Amino acid sequence: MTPDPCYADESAAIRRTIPLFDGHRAARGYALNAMCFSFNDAANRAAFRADEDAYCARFALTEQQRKAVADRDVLAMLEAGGNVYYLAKLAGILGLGVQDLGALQTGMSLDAFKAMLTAWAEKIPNGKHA
Amino acid sequence: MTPDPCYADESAAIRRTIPLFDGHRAARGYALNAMCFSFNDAANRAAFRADEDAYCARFALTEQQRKAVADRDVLAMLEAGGNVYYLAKLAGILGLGVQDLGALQTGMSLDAFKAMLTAWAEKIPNGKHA
Amino acid sequence: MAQIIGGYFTSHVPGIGGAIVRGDQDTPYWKPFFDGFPPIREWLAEAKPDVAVVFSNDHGLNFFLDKMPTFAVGAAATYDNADEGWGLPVYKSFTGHPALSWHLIDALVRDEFDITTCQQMLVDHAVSIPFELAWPGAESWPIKLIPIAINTVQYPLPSPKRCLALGRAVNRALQSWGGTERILVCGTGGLSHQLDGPRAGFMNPEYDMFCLDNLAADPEALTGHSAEQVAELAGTQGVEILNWIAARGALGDLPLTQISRNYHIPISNTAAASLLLEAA
Amino acid sequence: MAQIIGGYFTSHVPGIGGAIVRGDQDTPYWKPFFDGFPPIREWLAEAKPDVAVVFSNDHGLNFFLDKMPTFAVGAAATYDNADEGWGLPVYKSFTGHPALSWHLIDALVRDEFDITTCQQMLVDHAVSIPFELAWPGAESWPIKLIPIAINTVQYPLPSPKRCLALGRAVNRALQSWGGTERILVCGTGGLSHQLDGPRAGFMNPEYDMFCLDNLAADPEALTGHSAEQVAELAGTQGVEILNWIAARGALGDLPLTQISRNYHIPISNTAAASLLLEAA
Ligand SMILES: [Fe+3]
Ligand SMILES: [Fe+3]
Repeated sequence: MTPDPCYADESAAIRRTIPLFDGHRAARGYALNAMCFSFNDAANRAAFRADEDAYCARFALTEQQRKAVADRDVLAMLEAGGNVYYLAKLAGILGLGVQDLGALQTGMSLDAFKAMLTAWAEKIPNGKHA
Repeated sequence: MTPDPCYADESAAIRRTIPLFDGHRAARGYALNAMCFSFNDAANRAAFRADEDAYCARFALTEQQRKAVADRDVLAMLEAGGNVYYLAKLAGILGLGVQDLGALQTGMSLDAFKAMLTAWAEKIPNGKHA
Repeated sequence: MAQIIGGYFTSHVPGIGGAIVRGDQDTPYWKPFFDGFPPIREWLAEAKPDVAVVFSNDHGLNFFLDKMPTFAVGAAATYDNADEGWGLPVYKSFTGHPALSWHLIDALVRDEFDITTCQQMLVDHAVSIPFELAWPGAESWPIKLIPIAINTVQYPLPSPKRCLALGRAVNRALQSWGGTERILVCGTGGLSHQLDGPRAGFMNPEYDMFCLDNLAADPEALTGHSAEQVAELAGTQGVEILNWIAARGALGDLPLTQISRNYHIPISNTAAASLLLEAA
Repeated sequence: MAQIIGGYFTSHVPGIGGAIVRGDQDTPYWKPFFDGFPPIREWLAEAKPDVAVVFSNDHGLNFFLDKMPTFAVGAAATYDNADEGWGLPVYKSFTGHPALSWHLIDALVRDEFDITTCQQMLVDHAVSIPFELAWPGAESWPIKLIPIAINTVQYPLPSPKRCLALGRAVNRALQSWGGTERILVCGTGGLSHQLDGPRAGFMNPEYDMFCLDNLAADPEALTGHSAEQVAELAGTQGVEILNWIAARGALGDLPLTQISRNYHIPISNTAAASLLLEAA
């Protein structure tokens, strides 16, 4: 693919480094996100729980996506194009809250992750709580 | 409802006189148009044919819409908020093409309507066919 | 550098598809319309475009009134045609160009066009009939597709002025694309016609001539009307001229040579036209 | 004449809903956040708005990547909340204001905002939690809803500048509305937080203060960044500040008095805030 001038600037650099969910990722992750979007429906959540393999096959997950889901590997799901707004619905099935996700992704223990969250309060300028 | 300045101008006047499919009509016609949109699916067309009453009830057509459909009254369907892009799919079920629709709506015979269409050619400035 | 090679404009009336199925191209009724296409086909065979950016409107296949976008840009790898409910054959699928689509989408949003991005999108006769007219009976479409859908169904419609601006933003985006594709711009639909209501059967050859005479050299002339005024002039479905106006904008400021132009009344309920503009 | 009475801004983290279900409002963890709301509730009880224009973002309940609008405006008579997949209660339905919605839609398209019009639209926790915080336990919501959804999911996002412009166009439209409603503007989401990736748990109190300090008096200050820069500053979900910026624009140029402001870290993974600005 030829270089894309729209990506040849600061915005593009930020998209790559954070990374952000742009066209590259959205295209790559479509099947995985479509499956997760389906989990708004309780019947679909039950179907996934009942036969995870069959359910993933129904949405034609890529091999990379299927493995990431099987491994419960959140970073790999993101790398496979998953978007956290949709993945959160899968996390719900797996009984994982956003702090569990945070711990998994940062490699911290849940307690260490929670402590890190709390510690941000110390950075509030001039203790401006209001 | 209080007067709406957005409608108090020339565009508004045109919308009323032609009339055009704007919010007033789109809101009124939602159920009828939703039913017609469903006719993209052959199974739905068959279901309508098999039991028109039940199918219309499933889409919660208003009484006015149900009567217009039962009467095959195209002008009444439009008045009930139908949009011709969706109604065309219902017309297909009823075996009506756009020229049949034109004849029905103008009260002309099909032949007279076709002749009227052809007659527009006489208005081409300087016979500019290309 | 990618190159915009020209603009192909045509009516897309479903009846054209029926005529093709029946093999009616040379009948007295249809011949004057189909006669517009041999020069277009010859030019396309010579010019060999790689990708078409097609401005058209959905007719209730892909979009419904639950979510009706003003402008929608496709970003899919494949676009399927599908059953529209009244008997046209289902046409071959179209290959997309996701990388260029996303480039356009990025540039358009940066230029403050509030588009809807479609990673999945069915395209209807407004795309398939112009393709079938250009490449009749092709085994597969010889060109990739980027579809851009303009709302011509539910008012408020975008104004002719806004549609021209959209096209021009697409032109800027195409110019900044680093690929080597030969790009064809298409605008489909129209010209004057009205299917609904007591005015059904209305046409306006004078307004159509005004559009055909000015599109290439002075597209601004077409932007003096509101969308409602266009509906009054061109009929309720004649507003599909918005697709032509946007496509004209996407040709940018290059000098344009008219290779082919055809106008005929009636095709179905419609004043039908085709036009080919070569960009130098 | 319709009157814009003020702006109500709040975080909308789903965890807030969980805390309400469990009755945790007065626990040490949650109290500093919920303490922001008594003054807001008192002001609302006094000010009695009739309709709320709410800028928020969908979290994968109503919109998917098949058709992702940059800006979507609701035009429904009723908006339902629904199961989002991870256990929040389904909240009461919302009554719409279709006539005012269509007035906004007409005005926005005329002002060259290429919105997607939604006659059917589910609203998620980004609307229901701010309503539950404002009118806890109400038998039915005491106020009508016009939801405006901004894409904060899939890049390209609209820029802060474009979001402020959208809000200002909404303001102009509200000012030209002939009704007598008392209108509340809401912006929901944020402040800084990031749920995904190795930077999960990131917050930025300094940027949050910059936003809170400037939103009322100098909203232009928030438009110097691209959406990508906002994501860098505020975290990938902190870009929900776009909803606040658009809502600020919808307040227009009226003098604004800060009735209430609260900022607390952490709520769930988020730096949480609430803000009430009265328009004079
Ligand atoms: Fe058409
Ligand atoms: Fe959120």
